[in-house]
Amino acid sequence: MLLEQLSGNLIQGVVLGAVYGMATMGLSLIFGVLKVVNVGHGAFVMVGAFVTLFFFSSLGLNPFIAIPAAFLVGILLGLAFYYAAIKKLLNAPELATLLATFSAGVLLEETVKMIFGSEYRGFNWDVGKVDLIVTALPMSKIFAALGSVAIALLLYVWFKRTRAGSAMRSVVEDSHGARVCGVNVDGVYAMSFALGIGLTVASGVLLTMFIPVGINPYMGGGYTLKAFVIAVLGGLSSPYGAFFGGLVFGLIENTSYTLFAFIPGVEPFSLTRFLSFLILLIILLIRPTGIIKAK
Amino acid sequence: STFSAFAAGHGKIVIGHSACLSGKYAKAGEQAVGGIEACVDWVNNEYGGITLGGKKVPLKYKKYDCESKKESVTSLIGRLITVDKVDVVFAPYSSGLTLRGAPIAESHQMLYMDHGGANNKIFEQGFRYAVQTIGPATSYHKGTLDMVKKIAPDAKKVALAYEDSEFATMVMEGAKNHAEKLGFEIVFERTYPKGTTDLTPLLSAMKAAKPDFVLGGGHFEDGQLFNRQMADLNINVDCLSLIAAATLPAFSDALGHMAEGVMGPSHWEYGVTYSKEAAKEKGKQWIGPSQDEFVSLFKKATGDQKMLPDYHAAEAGAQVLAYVLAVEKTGSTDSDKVRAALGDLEFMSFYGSWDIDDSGLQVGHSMVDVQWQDGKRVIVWPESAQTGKPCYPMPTFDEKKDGKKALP
Amino acid sequence: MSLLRLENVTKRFGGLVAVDRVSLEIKKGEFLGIVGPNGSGKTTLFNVINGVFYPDEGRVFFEETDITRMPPYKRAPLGIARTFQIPRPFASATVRENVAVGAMFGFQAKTINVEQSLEIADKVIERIGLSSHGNKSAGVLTPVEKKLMEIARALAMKPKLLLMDEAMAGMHPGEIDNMVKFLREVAQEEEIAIVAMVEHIMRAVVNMAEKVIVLDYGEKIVDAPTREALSDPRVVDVYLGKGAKEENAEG
Amino acid sequence: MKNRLSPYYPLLPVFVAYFALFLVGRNVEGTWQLVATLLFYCALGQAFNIFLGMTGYVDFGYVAFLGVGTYGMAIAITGLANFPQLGLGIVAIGFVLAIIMATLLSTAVGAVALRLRGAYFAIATIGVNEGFRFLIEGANLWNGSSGMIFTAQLNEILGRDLASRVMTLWADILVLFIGALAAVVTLLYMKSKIGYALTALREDEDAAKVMGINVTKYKITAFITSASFAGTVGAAAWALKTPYVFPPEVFEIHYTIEAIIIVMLGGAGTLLGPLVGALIYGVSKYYLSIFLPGVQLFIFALVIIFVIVTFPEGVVGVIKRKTRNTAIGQYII
Amino acid sequence: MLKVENLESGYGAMQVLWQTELEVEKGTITSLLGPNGAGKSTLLSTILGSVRPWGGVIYYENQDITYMPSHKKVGLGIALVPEGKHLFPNMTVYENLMMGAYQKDAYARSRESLDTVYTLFPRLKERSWQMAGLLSGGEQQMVTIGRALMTMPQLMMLDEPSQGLAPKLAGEVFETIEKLKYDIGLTILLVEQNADASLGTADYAYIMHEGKIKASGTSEEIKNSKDIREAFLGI
Ligand SMILES: Nc1ncnc2c1ncn2[C@@H]1O[C@H](COP(=O)(O)OP(=O)(O)OP(=O)(O)O)[C@@H](O)[C@H]1O
Ligand SMILES: Nc1ncnc2c1ncn2[C@@H]1O[C@H](COP(=O)(O)OP(=O)(O)OP(=O)(O)O)[C@@H](O)[C@H]1O
Ligand SMILES: [Mg+2]
Ligand SMILES: [Mg+2]
Repeated sequence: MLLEQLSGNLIQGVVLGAVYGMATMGLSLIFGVLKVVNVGHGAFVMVGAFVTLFFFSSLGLNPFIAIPAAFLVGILLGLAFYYAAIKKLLNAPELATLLATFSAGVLLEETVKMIFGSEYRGFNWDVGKVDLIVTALPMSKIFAALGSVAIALLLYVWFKRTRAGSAMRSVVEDSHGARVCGVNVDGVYAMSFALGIGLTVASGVLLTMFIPVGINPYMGGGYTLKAFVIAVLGGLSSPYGAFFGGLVFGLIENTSYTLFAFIPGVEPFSLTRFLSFLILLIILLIRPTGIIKAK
Repeated sequence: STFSAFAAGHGKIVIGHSACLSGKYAKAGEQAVGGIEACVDWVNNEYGGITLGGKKVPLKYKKYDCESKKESVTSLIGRLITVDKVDVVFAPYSSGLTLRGAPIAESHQMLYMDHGGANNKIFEQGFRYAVQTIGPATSYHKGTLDMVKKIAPDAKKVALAYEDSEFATMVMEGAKNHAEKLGFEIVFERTYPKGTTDLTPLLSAMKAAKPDFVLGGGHFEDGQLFNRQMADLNINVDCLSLIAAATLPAFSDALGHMAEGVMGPSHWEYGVTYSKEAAKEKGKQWIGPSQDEFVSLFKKATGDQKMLPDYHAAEAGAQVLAYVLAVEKTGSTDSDKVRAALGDLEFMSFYGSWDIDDSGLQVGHSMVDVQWQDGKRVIVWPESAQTGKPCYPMPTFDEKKDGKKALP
Repeated sequence: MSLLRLENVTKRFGGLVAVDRVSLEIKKGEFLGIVGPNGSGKTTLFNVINGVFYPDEGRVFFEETDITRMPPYKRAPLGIARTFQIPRPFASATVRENVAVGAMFGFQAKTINVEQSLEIADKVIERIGLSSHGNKSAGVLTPVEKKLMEIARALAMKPKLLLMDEAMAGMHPGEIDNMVKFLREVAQEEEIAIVAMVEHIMRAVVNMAEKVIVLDYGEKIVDAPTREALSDPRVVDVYLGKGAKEENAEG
Repeated sequence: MKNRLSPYYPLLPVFVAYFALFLVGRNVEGTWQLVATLLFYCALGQAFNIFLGMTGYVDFGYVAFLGVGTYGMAIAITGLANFPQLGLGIVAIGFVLAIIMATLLSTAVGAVALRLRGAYFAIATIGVNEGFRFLIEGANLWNGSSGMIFTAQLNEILGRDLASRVMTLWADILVLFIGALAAVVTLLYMKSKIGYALTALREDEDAAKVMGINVTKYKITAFITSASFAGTVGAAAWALKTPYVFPPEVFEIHYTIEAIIIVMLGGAGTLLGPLVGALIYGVSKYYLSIFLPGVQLFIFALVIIFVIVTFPEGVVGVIKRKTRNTAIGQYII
Repeated sequence: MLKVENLESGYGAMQVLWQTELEVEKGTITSLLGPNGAGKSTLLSTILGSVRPWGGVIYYENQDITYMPSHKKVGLGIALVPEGKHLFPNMTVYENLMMGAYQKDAYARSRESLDTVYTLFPRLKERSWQMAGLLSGGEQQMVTIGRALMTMPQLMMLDEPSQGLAPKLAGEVFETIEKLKYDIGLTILLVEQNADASLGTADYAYIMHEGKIKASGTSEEIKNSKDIREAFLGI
C-alpha cells in the first residue's frame, strides 16, 4: 500500500520535475549571463499560460503550437524590458535589478488583468491517459514532460553547437575575453535576457499543459519561489543544472509527503514545502554552486 | 455616529466601501462592487430612494481601492468615515481585511457591515457595530452532509481535504463536527498548502482511504486543480463537493466534462427560487430586485454583458438592502439605531433570508448546494430551494469522458 | 625576540604550490624587502601573514604567539597592518573616514573612540600630504593618491608590522624617494617593522630594505642583506635579468 | 570650536517630520489613519535601513521579523488573557516577547545566511521567510494556519475604551516612537565605530577584515538591531492595531518589497531617506487608490522602474550629494 | 595605421586618460611604457572600445572609429591580447581558439589561421582538447595570443604579455612578437612593464604617466635618454 503510493508519487514526481526544470531554465540562464535575479519570473510564466489559453480556447489550436508563439512573445517582452531598464542597471547594486524585475512582474500582472480580467480559467486538452497500476498519468502531462525534455535538449544543442550559443557561453566564462574575440557582448546580454524570458514564457505553456487549470493574472508568485529553490539546487547559473534541479525538486515534493503523513498532529503537505526551503538553505550553505555539478 | 452624510444635511445617504479592486482579492472585489452598484441602482431608480422622515432620500455609493492590503484598509476607512462622512461602512473582502477595519469603525461608532469575512471568530470579538451578511464558514458544508445522509443512507465514509488557510480550515472544522453529529466516519482528513500546483500525493493517499464522498477545497484555483487531478488519477467517488471554486461558471469552462456532477456550497446561485411570493408564504418581508432584475442590473453596473454575478455579488447587494430596510425602520441613519434595527430585522430578498444574532453573526441565511448537470448549475439542496434533483452517485470520470451526464 | 616568525609555511591552491616551505624572521623595527618574479607567491605570503589565507603547513608566530589560524580581524589589533597591491579604498567614505577606520580597529582598537580616531586620521593625512583631500570620497582619488591613502590608513592603525604590497608602484622616482624618507622617519618614531614587497622599483628596495628575501616558484631562494642579495647570480637569473644587473645593483 | 550637539543635527529634520505628521494627523479631519499608515511605512523603512542601507545586503525575507513580532504580541495577549489585572503590563510583555522572538530568529538566520553574499543571500532569506511560514502552518504552531484573533482578549485585558484607543491611536503613536527610535539608533550607529565598520564592510568586506574589523560581528549586530525593530513594528502596527494574526498575511513578501522600495526611493544608507521614501510612497499610494482605483499597482510598477533607472541613489542620496559642504548639508546625512 | 588624438576616458566619475596622443605605423612594433596604473591598459581598452571614450578621436587606416562598437573593430582587424588573459577556462583550447574566429570572415578562414597558430605554438596542438583553465601560465598566454591571431588581425595590441611568466618564458614571448612582425607582417602595439625587453624589440616607444603621454621616440632615443629612464621607468 505504502510502497504503491510511494512509487506512484515517484513517477508523478519525475514527470512534474521535468516540467519544473524547464520552468526554471530561463531564470538560471538570465542569472548565469547577466547576474540578474528575475524576481518577476512567475509573472512571465503566467503570460505563457495565457498564451496557451488564448491558443486553445480562442483559436482552438493544439497547445504545442502555443510553445513557439509563447517563446516569441517572451523574446519580445524580454527585449523591451532589457532595453527599457535592465541594460542601464547592469552595473547597479543588485537591489536595483531585484526591484526592477519585481516591478516588471507587477506590471505584467496588472496588464493581463486589464485585458483578460481576474477570472480563474482553465481548459481541457483531452488526449487520453495511461494507467500505470500504481498511478495514472494523463497523456497531456506526459506530453508536457516530453516537451520539456525536448526543449532542454534543444537548448543544450544550441549552446554547444551554434555560433550564438558559443558566444553566450564565452560571455558567461569571461565577458572581456569574449569582447576581444569580436563577440558583441552587449548584444549577447540582450539576447540572453530575451532568450531567458522566452524560455520562461514558453515554460508557462508546458506548465499549463501539465496543470491546465487555475489560470489567472496572479498565478505566478508560487512559481517564482519554487524556481528559486530549483535554481539553487541546480547551481543558480546553469540552465541544465536547473533542469536536473527541477527533477530533484519534483521528487522531494512528491515523496516527502508520504513520509510526513506518519507524523501525527501536523499538516504533512505544508511540511513538504518547509522541507524544500530547508533544503534550499542547507544547499546554499554547504554548496552554493548547486548539488548537481555543472560541467 | 457623529459622522453622517445625511445628518450633515447632504440630503443623501452614503455607503462607504474599501473595495479590493486590485491585488489578490480583485476577483471577489470586482463582483462585490458590481453587486452593490446593482442594488444601489435598484434602490434609487426602482424603489425610489430610502424613505426617511417622509421624504425619499437617494442612496450614494463611495468606494476606494484597498489593493487587498491591510494598511490601505485602515487609512481608507478612516477617510470614508471622517472626510467623506459616510453613513455606513462596508468591509473589504476576506476575514483578515474585515478584521483590520473593524476597530476603526468601532472607535467612530460606525456601523460596519461584513459581506466577505466568513470567519465565525470575527463575531466572538465583541464588536458592537459589526454585522454579517455572508454566512459563517462553519456552515458551508452542512447542506451537502445533510443531503448525503438523506438520499444515501448507506454512505458512511467521508474524506475531508482542504486548503491550509484560516477560512478553509474553519469550514473543515464545521464539516467535521456536523459529519460526526450525523454519524459519518471520517476516513481522511488533510490540508494542502495555499498555492499548491500539484495535489497528486495528497489525492493518492486519499484514494487509498476509499471514501464514499469527498468534501474539500479552499479557493478558486485549487478547487479546479482538485477536480482535475482527481480525474487524472481516476479517483471515483459518489459525491464531490468543493467550496468556492465549484460554483463559479469558470469552473465548468475550465474543466468541461470533468466538472459533471461536482457540487459546491454557495450563498446564492442564479436560479434560486427566492421570490416575493415565497416570502409572502413564509410571512417574511420582501425587498429588492428579483433575481433576473438583479442580474441585468449587475451587467449594467459592470458594463460587461458576459459576466454573471456570483455569490460575492449577491451577498454584497443584499447587504445594501438590509441597510435600507433598517434605516427605514428606525427612521434614522444613526449607527446605533440602525444597528439595533438590524438586530431585529428579518427579511427576504433575491439572496434569501437575512437574520443576525446578537453578536452580529448571520444565522438566517442558509446556503444552497449546486451541482453541475449537463454543463449547467442546478440547485439541488436544500429541497425547498431545489431547481432540480441531485444526481447521486455521480458518474465515474471514465463515464463522463464518454459523454455521460450527471442527470438524476 | 622576533616580531614575526614564519616556520616552513606552505600554501597550495589545488595542485599549485604558491608558497613552498618558507621560513623567515623579522625583528622589531626592521626593514625587509621581498622580491621575486610575478606569480612567485609574494602576495600569497602576505595573505598568510595577515590571515586572509591560513597556511596548509607550517606556523606563523607574532611576538612569539602562534597566530597561524587566527582570523585576520584579530591580527590587526595585535599590530599587523597592510596595504594592497591593487588599492582597496572604502570608496563611498571620505579619505578622512577611511583613515579613521584604520585607527579605530587597529592596534588601539580597545581604547580609542571615534573622535580620537578622526583626530589621528587628520594628523596622518596631514603628514602624508593628503590634507586637501580629507573630505573627498576615496573613490575619486587618483591611483597614486589612493596608494598614499592606503599607507595613511595602515599607519593610522599604529602597527608594529606594516606589510606593503607594491605600495610605491606608479610613483615617480622623486615621489619614491620622499616616500622612503617618510616611511623611515615614521618607522623610527614608532618602531614599526616594515615588510615591503616592491617589484619593479629597485630604487626603493635598495634605499629602504636592510635585508631582502627572494622568492621563486613559492620557494625562498635567497635571504641576505640587500646588496649581497641583489648581486646573487640566482637572483639575477630568475628575477633581475642580465641586462638590468649592473645598474640595479648600484642603485 | 564645534558645538557638541552638532553631530546630532541630522536628527532635527527627522523629528520635525514626525512631529509635523503627528500634528497633521491629530488636527486635520480624517487624516489620522493615513498618518498611521505613513508612520508604519516610516518605521518599517527606518528599521530596514539599519540593515539594508548600512550593510548593502538585501534581505528579501525581512517581513519574517515583523511576522514573529506580531506573533510575540499575539502570544502574550492570548496567553495572559486570564490575568487581566496585569493590564498594560501584558502589552509590555508582548513587546518584550516580540523583541526576543525577532532577536532569536535573526540570530539563527544571521549565523547561517550572512555568510552568503549578493543574490545568494537574497534567495536564502526569501527561503527563510517562506520556510518559517510553512513550518508554522505545517507543524500547527500557534494554531497553524487558523492563526489567532484576539480583539476580545485585548478588550478584556484593557477594558473596551482603552483597547479601542490602543487600536486606533496609541498603537500608531507607538509606531511613531519606534520609527523615531530607529532613526536615533541609526544615527548613533553612523557616528560610532559600528557605522564605520559597516561602511567599510559594505564597500569591501575582505579589506575590512584585514583592517581589523570583525565583519561577522558587525553584520550580525546590524541584522539583529534591524530585526528587533521590525519585531516591535509588527507587534504595534499589526498585533495591537488589529488584534489578529494569520500566517500568510504576516509573512507576505510584498511587505519586504515595500520596505525595499521605501528605502531605495529615499536613499539607502541615509538617515532621512527612509522617512522621505515612506512619505512619497505612502502618500502617492493613498491618492492613487482614491483617484484611480484599480490601476494604482500598474502605475506604481511603471513609476518604480522609472525611478530606479533614473535615480538609483534615491531622493535623499541626491540631495545629500548636492548639499555636501553647504549649511544645509550638516542636517542631511 | 592607428592614430589617437586627444583621447580621454575613464571609469565612472574617474578620468584616467588625459588628452592622449599616439601613432602606430604599419609594420612596426610600438611599445607603450609606464608605471602601474598609468592608464596603458585603459588606453588599449578604449581603442578597442570596451571602455567608452569620453572625447578625442581614434583613426584606424584613416577611418574614424572612435565610437564604433568593439565587435566591429575586431572585424576591421584590431585585436587585443588583454591583460590577465581572460581565457574561457571551462572550454577546451580548441574551443578557445575557435572563439577567436567567431566573426564570419575569420570563421571562413579559420583552418588556415589555426594552422598558423599551431605552427607558432606547437604546444597548443598537443593540448587542443584540454580545458584552458588547467594549462600552465605560459601555455595560457600562448592561447591568448593564438586566440587573438584567429581574429585575423592587422593590428595586434598586446597588454603585458610577459606578465606572470618566468623570465625564460617571457623571453620566448618577445621572440614570438618579433615573429609576428617579421613572419606574419602584423603591426604591433605592445604594453610592457619590462622596459628593457620591450625597448629591445620595439621600433618606437611612448612613455605614459598618470594618463598622459610624457615622451616618445624611437626605442634607441628612449633607451639612451637617462632623464626619461630616471623619471618614468625607474631603471
Ligand atoms: N586565491 C587563489 N586561488 C588560486 N590560485 C591563486 C590564488 N591566489 C594566488 N594564486 C596563485 O598563486 C600563485 C602565487 O600568486 P601571488 O599572488 O602570491 O604572486 P605574486 O608573487 O604576488 O605575484 P605578482 O608579482 O604578480 O603580484 C600564482 O600562480 C597565482 O595564480
Ligand atoms: N574596470 C575599472 N574600473 C575602475 N577603475 C579602473 C578599472 N580598470 C582600471 N582602473 C583604474 O584606472 C587606472 C589606470 O589603470 P590601467 O589598468 O589602465 O593602468 P596600467 O597602466 O595598465 O597599469 P598596470 O601596469 O597595472 O597594468 C588605475 O587607477 C586603475 O585603478
Ligand atoms: Mg602580488
Ligand atoms: Mg595594465
